[in-house]
Amino acid sequence: MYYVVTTAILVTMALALTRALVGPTVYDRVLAVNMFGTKTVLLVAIIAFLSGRPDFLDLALAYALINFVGVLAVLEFFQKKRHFGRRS
Amino acid sequence: MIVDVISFVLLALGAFFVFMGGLGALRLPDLYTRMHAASLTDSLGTILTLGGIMLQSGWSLATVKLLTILFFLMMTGPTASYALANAALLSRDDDAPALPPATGGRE
Amino acid sequence: MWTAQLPALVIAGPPAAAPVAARRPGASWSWAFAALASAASFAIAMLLALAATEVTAISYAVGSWPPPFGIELRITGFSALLMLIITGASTIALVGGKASLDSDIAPARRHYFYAAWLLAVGGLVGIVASGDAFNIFVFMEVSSLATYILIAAGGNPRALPAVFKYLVMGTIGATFYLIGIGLIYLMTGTLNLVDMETRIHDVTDLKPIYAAVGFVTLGLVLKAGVFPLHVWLPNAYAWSPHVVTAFIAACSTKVSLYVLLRFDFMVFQGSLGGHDLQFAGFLMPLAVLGILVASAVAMTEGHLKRMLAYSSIAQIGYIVLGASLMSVSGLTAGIVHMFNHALAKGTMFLAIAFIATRLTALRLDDIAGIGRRMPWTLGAFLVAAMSLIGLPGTAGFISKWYLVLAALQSGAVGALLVAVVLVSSLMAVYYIWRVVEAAWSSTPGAEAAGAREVPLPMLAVLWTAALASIWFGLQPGLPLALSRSAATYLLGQLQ
Amino acid sequence: MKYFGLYNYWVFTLLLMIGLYAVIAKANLVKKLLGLSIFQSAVFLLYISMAKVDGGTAPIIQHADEPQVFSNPLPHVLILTAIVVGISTIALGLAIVVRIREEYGTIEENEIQARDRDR
Amino acid sequence: MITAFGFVLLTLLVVTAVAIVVTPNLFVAVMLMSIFSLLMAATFFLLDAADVALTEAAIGAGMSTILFLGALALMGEREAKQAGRQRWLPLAVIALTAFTVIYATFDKPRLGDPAAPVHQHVAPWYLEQTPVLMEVSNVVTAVLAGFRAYDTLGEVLVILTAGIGVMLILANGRPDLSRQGRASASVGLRHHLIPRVVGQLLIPFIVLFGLYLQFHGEFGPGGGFQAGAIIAVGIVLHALLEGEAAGRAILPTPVLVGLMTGGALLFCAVGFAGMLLGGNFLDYAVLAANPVAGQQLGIHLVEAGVGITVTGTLVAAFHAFADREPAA
Repeated sequence: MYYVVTTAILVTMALALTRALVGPTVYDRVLAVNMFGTKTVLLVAIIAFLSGRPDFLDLALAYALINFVGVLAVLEFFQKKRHFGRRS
Repeated sequence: MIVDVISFVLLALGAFFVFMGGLGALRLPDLYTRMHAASLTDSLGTILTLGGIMLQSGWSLATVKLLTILFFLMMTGPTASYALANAALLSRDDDAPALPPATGGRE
Repeated sequence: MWTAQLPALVIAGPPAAAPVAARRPGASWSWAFAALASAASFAIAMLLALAATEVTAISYAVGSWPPPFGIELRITGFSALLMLIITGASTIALVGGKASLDSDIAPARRHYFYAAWLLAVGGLVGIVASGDAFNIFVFMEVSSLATYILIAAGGNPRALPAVFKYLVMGTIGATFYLIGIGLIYLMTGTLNLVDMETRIHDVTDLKPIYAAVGFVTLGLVLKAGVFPLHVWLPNAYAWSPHVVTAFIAACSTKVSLYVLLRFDFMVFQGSLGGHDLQFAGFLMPLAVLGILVASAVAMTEGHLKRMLAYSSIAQIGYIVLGASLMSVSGLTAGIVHMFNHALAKGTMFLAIAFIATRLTALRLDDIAGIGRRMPWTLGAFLVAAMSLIGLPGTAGFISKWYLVLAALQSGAVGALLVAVVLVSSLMAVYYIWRVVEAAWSSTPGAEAAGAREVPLPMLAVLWTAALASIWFGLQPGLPLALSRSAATYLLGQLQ
Repeated sequence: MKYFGLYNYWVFTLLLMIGLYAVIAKANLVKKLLGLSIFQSAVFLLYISMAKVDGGTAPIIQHADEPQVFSNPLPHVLILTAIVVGISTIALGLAIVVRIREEYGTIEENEIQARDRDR
Repeated sequence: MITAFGFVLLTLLVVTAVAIVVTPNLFVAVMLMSIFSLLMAATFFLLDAADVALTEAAIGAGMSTILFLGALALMGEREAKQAGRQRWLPLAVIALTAFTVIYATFDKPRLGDPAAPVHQHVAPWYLEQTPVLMEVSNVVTAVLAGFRAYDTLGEVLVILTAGIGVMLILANGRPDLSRQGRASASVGLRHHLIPRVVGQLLIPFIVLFGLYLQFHGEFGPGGGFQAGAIIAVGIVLHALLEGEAAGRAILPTPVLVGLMTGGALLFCAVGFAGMLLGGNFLDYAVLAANPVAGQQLGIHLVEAGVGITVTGTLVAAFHAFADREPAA
């Protein structure tokens, strides 16, 4: 069953990557990156469990946190761009 | 035994929702609908999958960690979605067509 | 007891001083601190060099972990010579170049600048002291990053694209080196250079090792600025702060050559037979081409610093040529040329730094007449230039003499190589003559007309360095002894 | 199976080439840095791949009494170091690019060269 | 089966890398780079490199993306069309390199071969001796901060150098905004209530998690680098939410420089302490009466030095970019 879930996650990662590649807007790509990040968290959680090392769930936690900060950094980036764009 | 069955069902559902969300994020026509699909994987897919693992691991440190992960994902996922939608909507003011036509947006 | 700790002091001193220098903004304080730390390292390097002449190698186990499990410092005559070059060049440049640095580096940046300087010294010393392949990579990056900062620290915007190019190419070079040692590690399981040397004999599948030879050679050749991978070098030298040019021209490319020779002769040579192909077929033609092409470019170059930068590329060619002859006299010539060239080129760039405190532009037209206004500075420049050309009585003559001797021993191509050395020396005479002609031109430029000679203490430092070129031409004992011990040590693996 | 076992090294090669191509062929300086990043990551993959042992697990010893197979810790240590070296280089490179953009008004290599010639 | 998952990840990795090079929009390339790092981290995790995976995620996907975005905010996102740029040189270089690498792969031991030379020499000694000599369960930490601590010192110097460099290079030209007393261009996400509240809620957890990684590094994945990067991400999150000025206020530049240099000094001090107490440089055994306790003390101090320097440098680098305005 774990394998099925892992496969599903991998397929979804591929789909998210496709979305990130085709866009079309930058927001689609950010969405895809965010989705990709959460899928990585799930993947790591499952693999940690599969390989019998649940102590590695720390990694999944770290990924979840970093992913969130990454998305906020992107938003701040948009905001800054808009700000600078308007001034000039 | 029963726990195993429940957890397998949860995992299977989780896999299903993760996949469907991914498919939706690829196939749906515009940003906002795609966002809807993506949040499906982030919420339902995550809860079911992590729930399934939690049942398997029983009461241990791993479960606590999984709960923490779940908590964080539940906090951050919707926030990120909100912020993203908000940014996309605001960007309508200056350059991009934020509410794109049904055929899709523009780069 | 304390002498046993000398290797640790020399590698840890400058890096430990760097954070201290960075902490306190203050114009002269950080300069004095950096100069002091640099001079102290020079003193330690002296002691180490004396100690290194007595034994083949001084081994020091960092953290008391026995090699190959821990990291070993391994100081040979070769590394001691390089250490003297590095710390000596740094000390002379810092002490003599204060006025120039004060005008080049904005006050708000100075404490960072001197910290970066100490890190560069620490990184370079770390490379030559290390006996561990990966450790060399780490310190290579310390010194490279610090050097990029030093180059970009001046106010000249043209330094920025130059340093970016250097950063990209330097990183590619270092990464190639990392791939190379990864492949060796894959086949031998060790990172310690001495251990590698013995274990590489047992490797039966040689393809990864051959590829490793390729990657290590390519990476280091790139970092050393050997023709035709020198493209980062002229602009990086030309647009950096003048004193920085004096420092990096004296030592940074030579350290990469040191690593290259260390790998080629110690690690690879033992097991792979002569691999003449690499030397005779690859490095020697590059060296010869580099000498000729770079000298030719220097002859036509109109900017003083770029001219000398191209001259440096030609000189790197000499060092590689000496090594590619694969004989004791050839290697001795190459290694002693590292020392002699560092001395001569460092002095010349320092003299240019002095000129630049009086002039804003350094094209040959701009320096017209400066020799009449600043005779002592230009005099020292000329003494060092004579050593660069290789006139008898100067240090440069010693290295060229040995190079010619080694070339003559090497059979058929020897005569051709001698011709190359002679032709390129004539080319050097030509481009130096262009400087002389411009500097003593009777129609001085607007700025040059009002220039004054620099103060006496600065001249004293400059002339010390210039006279050292003469001194080591007449008394080549110490550098020659260290070089010869280095050459026999390197070639010892072949016998 | 022998060739499956080399798949990691092939991907390493491909990534190396892709990164190197971007560094050399692209004129945009930020793109060059991204290429450099890929290039360095490829080397990380090489090292980590060679550390793997069949049936092994991460080199964190859980119960000293029962025998376990561990992957090789040394390349992990080296790559931890190399990752930090990588970000240091990238940070410095970005700082330089920002200054280039301020001085030259562009981050395209050929335009910078053209502007340098005009000076 | 896990190996097959690894293949999928590797294939995605190649696809992403190609896309990064091909896309003309730099922002998109940076987004893809963050995906690339996540994929790389997942691959490392599958290959048993838990510590490396953590570092790659925190530094590659986290800080590196943030730094790229910070720089990109100061310049255009569009890559110019390149006309007439020569193609043969890059292709020749690449063909040469590819040939060398492919040539080398033929005799390489396959992935996971336990008989490969790498697993025969030095590494087994580490695995055997770490529990005995140091009583530390994470061998990666033991090698990093113990057996090869000198490498790690070099490492700290690299990151210190980068920090000094970024501050030096960005120090002149345009004065930074905060010093001018003008309203900062970066107001952060103060007007976005939900991200702000949730983000503020998370910051303590992120820092706490970082500290956990710092002090748990001997027993599980973690250590100074990872902890430093995660704590830096937490501090950066504060600056993102509250704006540059507020972010600067909690850790002003002198404090950041103090952290950067302080960590490196701590590391060097541990090294010299070993010498003063009669051992070699970075010899921890002499730090305490019991060699094992000495080793553990040394590892703790050194890891703390690493963590402090990494935090200081990454935050300082972030501010150096975030504090500027784009050139006209």
